[in-house]
Amino acid sequence: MEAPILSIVVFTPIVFGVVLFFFPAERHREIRIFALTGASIALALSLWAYFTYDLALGGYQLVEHYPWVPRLGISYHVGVDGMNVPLVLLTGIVMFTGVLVSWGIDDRPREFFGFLFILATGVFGVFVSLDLFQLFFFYEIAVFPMYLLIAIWGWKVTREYAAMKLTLYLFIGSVVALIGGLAMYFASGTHSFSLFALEQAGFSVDFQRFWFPFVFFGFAVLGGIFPVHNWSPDGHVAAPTAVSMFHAGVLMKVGAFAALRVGIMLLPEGAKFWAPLILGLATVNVVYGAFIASVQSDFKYVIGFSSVSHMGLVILGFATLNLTGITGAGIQMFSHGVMTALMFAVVGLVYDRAHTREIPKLGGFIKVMPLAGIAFIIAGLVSMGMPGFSGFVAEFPIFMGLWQSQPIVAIIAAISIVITAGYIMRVIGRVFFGEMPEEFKGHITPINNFDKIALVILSGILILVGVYPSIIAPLVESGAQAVMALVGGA
Amino acid sequence: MLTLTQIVFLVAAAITLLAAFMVVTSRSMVHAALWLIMTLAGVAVFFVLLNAGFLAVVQVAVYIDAIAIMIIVVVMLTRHSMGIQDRQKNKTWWAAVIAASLLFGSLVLMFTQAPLLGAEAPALTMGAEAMLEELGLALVDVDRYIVPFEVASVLLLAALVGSIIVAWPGRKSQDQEDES
Amino acid sequence: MAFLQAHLLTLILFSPLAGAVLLLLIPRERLQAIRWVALLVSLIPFGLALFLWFAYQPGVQGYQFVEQAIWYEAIGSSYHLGVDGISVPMVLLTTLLTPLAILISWSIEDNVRSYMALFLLLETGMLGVFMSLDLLIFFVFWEIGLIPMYFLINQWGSGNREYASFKFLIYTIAGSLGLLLAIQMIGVASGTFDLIVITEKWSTLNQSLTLFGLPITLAIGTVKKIAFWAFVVAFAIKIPIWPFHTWLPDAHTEAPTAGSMILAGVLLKLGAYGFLRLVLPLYPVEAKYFAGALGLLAVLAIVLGAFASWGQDDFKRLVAYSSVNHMGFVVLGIAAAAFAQGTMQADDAVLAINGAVLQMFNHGLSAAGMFLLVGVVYDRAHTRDLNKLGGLFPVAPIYGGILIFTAMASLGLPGLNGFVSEFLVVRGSWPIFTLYTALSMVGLLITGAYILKGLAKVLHGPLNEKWLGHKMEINRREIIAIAPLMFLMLLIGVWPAWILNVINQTVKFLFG
Amino acid sequence: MIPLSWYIILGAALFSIGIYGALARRNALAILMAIELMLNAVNLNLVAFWRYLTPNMVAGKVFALVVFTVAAAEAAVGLALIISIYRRRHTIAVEEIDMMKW
Amino acid sequence: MSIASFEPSTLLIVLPEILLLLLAGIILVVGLTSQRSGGLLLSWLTALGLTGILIVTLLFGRPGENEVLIFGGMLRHDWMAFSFKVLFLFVAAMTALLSADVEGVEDRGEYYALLVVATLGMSLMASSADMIMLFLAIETTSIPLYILAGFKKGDDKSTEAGLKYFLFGALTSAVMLYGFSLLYGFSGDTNIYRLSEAMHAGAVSPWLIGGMAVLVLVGFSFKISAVPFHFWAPDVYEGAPTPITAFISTASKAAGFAVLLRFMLAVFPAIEAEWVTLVAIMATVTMTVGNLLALPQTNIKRLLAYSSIAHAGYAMIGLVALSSFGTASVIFYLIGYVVTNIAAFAVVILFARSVGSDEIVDYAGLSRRSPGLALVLLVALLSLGGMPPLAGFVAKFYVFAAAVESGWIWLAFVGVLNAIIGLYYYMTVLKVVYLYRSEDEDKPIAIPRSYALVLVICVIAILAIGTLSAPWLDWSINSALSLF
Repeated sequence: MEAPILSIVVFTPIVFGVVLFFFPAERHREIRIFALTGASIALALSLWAYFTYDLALGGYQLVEHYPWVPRLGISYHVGVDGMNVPLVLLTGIVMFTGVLVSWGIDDRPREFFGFLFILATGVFGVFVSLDLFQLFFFYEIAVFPMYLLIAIWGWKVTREYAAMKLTLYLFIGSVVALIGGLAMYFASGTHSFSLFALEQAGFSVDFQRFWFPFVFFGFAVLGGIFPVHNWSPDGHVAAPTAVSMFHAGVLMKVGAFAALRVGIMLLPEGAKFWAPLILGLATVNVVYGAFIASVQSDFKYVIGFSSVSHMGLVILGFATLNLTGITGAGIQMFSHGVMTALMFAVVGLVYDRAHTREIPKLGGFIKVMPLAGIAFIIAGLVSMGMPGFSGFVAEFPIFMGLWQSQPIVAIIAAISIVITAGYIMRVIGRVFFGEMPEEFKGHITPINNFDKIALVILSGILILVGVYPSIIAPLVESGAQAVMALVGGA
Repeated sequence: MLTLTQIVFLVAAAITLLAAFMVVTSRSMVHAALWLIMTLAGVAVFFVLLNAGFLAVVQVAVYIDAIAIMIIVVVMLTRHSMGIQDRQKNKTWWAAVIAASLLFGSLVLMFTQAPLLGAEAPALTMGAEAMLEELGLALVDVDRYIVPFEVASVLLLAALVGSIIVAWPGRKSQDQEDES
Repeated sequence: MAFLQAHLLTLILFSPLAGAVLLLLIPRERLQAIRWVALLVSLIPFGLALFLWFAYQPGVQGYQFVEQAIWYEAIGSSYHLGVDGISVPMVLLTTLLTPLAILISWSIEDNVRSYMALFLLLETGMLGVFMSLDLLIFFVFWEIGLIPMYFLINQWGSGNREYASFKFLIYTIAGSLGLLLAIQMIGVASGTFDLIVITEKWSTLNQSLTLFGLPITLAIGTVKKIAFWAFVVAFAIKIPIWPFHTWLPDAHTEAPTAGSMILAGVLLKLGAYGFLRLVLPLYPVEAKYFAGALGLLAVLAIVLGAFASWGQDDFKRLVAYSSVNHMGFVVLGIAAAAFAQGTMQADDAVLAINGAVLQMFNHGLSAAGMFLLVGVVYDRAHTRDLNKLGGLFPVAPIYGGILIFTAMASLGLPGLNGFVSEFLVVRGSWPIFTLYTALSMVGLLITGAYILKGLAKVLHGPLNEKWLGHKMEINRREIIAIAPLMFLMLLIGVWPAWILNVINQTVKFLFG
Repeated sequence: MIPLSWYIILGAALFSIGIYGALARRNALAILMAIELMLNAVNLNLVAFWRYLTPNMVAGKVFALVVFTVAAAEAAVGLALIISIYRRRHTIAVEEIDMMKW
Repeated sequence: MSIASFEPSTLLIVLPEILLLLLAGIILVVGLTSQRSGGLLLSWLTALGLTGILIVTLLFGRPGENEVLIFGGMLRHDWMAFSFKVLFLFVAAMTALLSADVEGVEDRGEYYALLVVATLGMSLMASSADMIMLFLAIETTSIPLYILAGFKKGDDKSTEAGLKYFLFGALTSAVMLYGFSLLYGFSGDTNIYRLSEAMHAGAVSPWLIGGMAVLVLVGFSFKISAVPFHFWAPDVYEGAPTPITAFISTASKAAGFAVLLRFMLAVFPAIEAEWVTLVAIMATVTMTVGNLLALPQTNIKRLLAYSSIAHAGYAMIGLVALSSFGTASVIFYLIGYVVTNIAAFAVVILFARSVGSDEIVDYAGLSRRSPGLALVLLVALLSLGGMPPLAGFVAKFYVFAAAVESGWIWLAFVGVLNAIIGLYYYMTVLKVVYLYRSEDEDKPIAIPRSYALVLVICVIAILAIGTLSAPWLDWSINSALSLF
């Protein structure tokens, strides 16, 4: 009997989160240390899962399978393959670094970390689910704590609105997908929620075409697909730093991943039928997102819209329905997760000190926080798809995939690269370079060591993947092959 | 050609319905209560016509003697509330008219679908006393109606206790009343 | 030694990067240590490049010092390096200019550590382009070079640096966009990014093929034309060919001296190198088809660049436009070769390409030298306005001598390097594009005019009273920095065979 | 003889009158009385059905008895509640018993 | 279905009811003899007594393999009845604990005795198999509840609630009763399991059956507070003593559903398609109206009232599915809903007990004032909103699953869209609790032991049902199967 690694990964956060609630509220230090311990365990085990995944063996590994509701064929079934194991790792990383950058939270840290950890459990759970019901179960768990985290600890100006908007959007999406999931369950006649069983159910083409949009778009809401993306920038902006990191870094991937895992993999014929529409929408995401990002004056909104733009690339990758594109999308999920976490971490550090995010009011921050500046530049380069960083490694196959399916989309989407370069450089130039406004001089404290560790970890990963893509690409490719096995030839 | 019983029926029906109509339209609550007694008595007549003499007795004993009287008492108690000059119908009474008419119409329409309504009453196989005895036995038979019988008594008891509690001026409410 | 042989290119490529990382470990306040470490580190690739130069066997066809390693299997890309006679001089040029640029940057006081690290990073990027034998890797390094340059201009540049750097960035990124897409298309169609494989496959791709399942309904010829132009535009911006040159004066003018040196010395060559390495081999037919247009652009660059240069009042801008002018010759050579390759005039084509490659090298030397010298005067006078300078010769005779020497090299004075390469280009192009070549020779006259104008305005005429008390003379460090350049200018001018031999062997093989 | 339908229609009429009263009256007592009318209609139905359809079973009569009982209980409780509210508010008009909005 | 004749062992089946009666008597006596401050004693006595009966039921009340009709067909001994009995006893025990020191209630002995009698009525509602019995059971439940709702004689709102509840209840039950009388008339029987045979025979026109079904539905709809017979709910919920509100909103509603399920499935198969459509429409309207009207509420009890209306709508979806799984999903839904709603009301009671307000604005700062209580409210409201890993999520999931299974896709969509509206106003409350500050943040809210017990039990139950739903589902399916 192997150790149930994945279960431990999934449940460590929630157990720690629940235990946190029993801490005396005023013991902030102990609470933080305890939270960090939990995050470390999750990170360590997700690393373990990542690096013990045996590529030669392929398929799903570290599988655990227990009956849950046998009457309905619901089971607790977890496992990782090449597609989701990077996402598990990503979650571990973001969780760990998220805790590090949240060290300074003084308002009810107990509740903060508690909710954050419940969220983490939801995210882990979705990524490793091999059972449709279980996937929904964890999906919803992941959605709600977000509301509280944003509403309570968020930016005072928009937090209520943003949190509500976000939660409702995501909830709408998920329940719509849920109905689709139920339809699949009953139509399959297998009497099982197992994803494997549903993959083999052989749904009729009409059925797939009818239900695909419900399932795919239901989940893709969380992936930020146009035109239901606008919860996302608002949410990002209103959220506290660690939550933005989690949100853009991991949660949006949950949506995209679920759209792939449930939408495309279970309803491949539907995916083929609807692919042109998805390509179209995602192209809008990519270009329009970048364009909107470039006209923002709020630092965080820039990053928020850039997430919309980049998640569009993920969806584009999925919609290519070919091996290269999906591989790229898989890598992009990981890469964008780390990148955007890093960006939001830096934005948070700046905001904590400047108390404004208006780009014109900032300047010269690299002098007081050089590491943060460099980290942001690295993240910015990733975001531009600059070679040598993970963004390039991810986006390149996506575009290659597009060439194979829709060359015109590739060309249009590529425009975003220039726009991205423009706004990223503008932001870097304005915020980190240039003259520091008088009112900040002498008031800006350097960043602390926890922040530094977090930034170094995140930027290190971005560079590592960028210079040595083979650390992740073969894994994701094997996962994409599994997808292709279901979707059939390109 | 109408038989005697039919004439009795029609007369009783006319009186009963008229009385019922007065119950729901009369401006004075006292009058309404009296009309109610009239209606109840009318119904008792039908019970007799239907060979359910015992039920007619119960109707008179329970309804007229107990319920109606209680209502009159309460009417007296609360007479300061609404006088004859007060509006007795609410603003949407016309809707109630429509609702009631529609209900009646559809009920009659429903009944036209039921052929057995034209049935004649079969002859009774038992005499009135036998029937009463049968009823009594049924109520205490474990394989028939003992449970409803027992539950009904519980219900009555509970209602009684409850009514007393509610109707009795509470200690606190009295205090408050004194204050105000 | 075996290791050195086997991994020479990797060592050259990554030693600057390693040096950059090393620099970051030094405390930021220790400026002197940082400068020295940076200089020493930059000498390592130079040493290795010298080794490479001598170890390179000109007579052998194909790529040498080839290395290949797994990089990105999922999309069929590998870490594939190798050099031939076109890239070796470029590697040498790059590794030579970097230490010089660092040396000239001694006067930088602000954030020295980042500055030096960026320079070394830039070197890695440029070297990577010259060494890559994989399209994807080529693109990776192509883009990597961009970012350090951007920050160098943006952070250490002069007044209008933000505008200039932004313009530089957007132009180049927009240019590489087409390149990126075209590379992707080629990659998809070929299933690999390996340059050697692609060169064989792609150029012979004809109508009968189904284009590897690409859902493109366009004719293969059209597709290739589009891809061709995507490449051309990307490289043309980098070179820059008129009318894509407008970023260049701004970038040059605002960049710090060392930045301008590298920019003019090496970065511009990347575009020309791209033409030689990718466009001509991959699109021989299209290149031939459009060669006339390209040649016209080259002539326009030469003539208009020269005129523009003449019209400048800013010394640095003057030198910057001269780059447009000089790079025009490179393009002219390439265009001529493109038109003529594989025809009866192949010999002329080889000649023209030889000239173009040598011109790349030479311009690297002279432009770097010119910018260095502009930097020297700016350092002292804090102005680059030609009207405010003047009569410096008596005040700074050594400087004046060096400036005249370098300007003459740039002008194409026989006996110095510029003459050799421009002559080769003109000689090679003449039979092919006679009219264009003739026009470009008119351009040469104007070249002489603006160079002399610059010299006159700086060195001669009445001395501006302002500079009387100033120490205008060039210092020792700067002399050390320019000395190798002057040496090479002279060397090539009098004995070009040592380098032409290397170039010629490869060019013959490729375009003969 | 009297057909069953006469009774049933009579019951329906009585019931409808009761409904009207329950819906239209403002006075809680009047509503209570209307409800009693409805219960009487029910009883009329029950007994009539018993007599015409299942005279040999007691079910109908037992049902009617149960209705009596319940009617009594309801009346008691209802009147008690009316008294209770009258004591507090001095009104039994349902429209005025509206501290809480509907 | 044959009716088993009486044996002494049959008494064991109704042992819970007998014990309830006994308990009511004991409470009355104790209440009369104890002092005015005997509230706590009575509360624990009732709760323990009910718990004891719950255990007895679990031990001896289990139905056998086959369903049996007992006592001359008055009652049916099946899983359905058993499950609901257990549920009612549980809720009653919780309510008793929550009533420990509810303000404004005098005559505590009678209070608890009526509570027990209402419970008795409910358990009979769940097992009644005869219209006579059913009517009596409904009234035995309702009449004590009318009184309990108006039990705070010193409180205007409470008396008003009592009267309104009574008037609505009496009216709708009269309509239902009229329907019963017609059913009896046109089938010649009062046993609901034989009614259907008569209906099946084709002797009765579908129009007639439909009419009777509508009349009967009126009464049931009142019990489950389905639109358009929901008007009483908000006022009664607001005015009644809060523990009674909790009781009405949970046990009484569940009892209504027990009757609804049993009656509709047993009696009207002949017009299945029609009444299902009717119920589907009612479910839609109920959910939508409930949720939309909940949005503007400022009083937490009224909010919960409208939410409880909406929940009736969700549960009706399972009935519409008209399958054993659908029925099971209704039962499961009720189980989940009941424990959740009790938790919510427990918080409301505790809050009002310390602060004296039911206004949502006053909940500001609760999360700082009493983090534990805030957390329970969070759990409860999220469960109501249908968030995992809480009971409400699984419950909704099963209900929607049942709808999809039976092809009621649009209804499922209506359901999920409503769930979103629901989530919105639950979040609005949570926002106040967690986000807003108040001046009283440093004053913690006292949580006496009996209340704490309820909170703990309910939260554990919410989590247990939400995460380990299999046993509960099995139970529900067993119950549902006993109706088919």
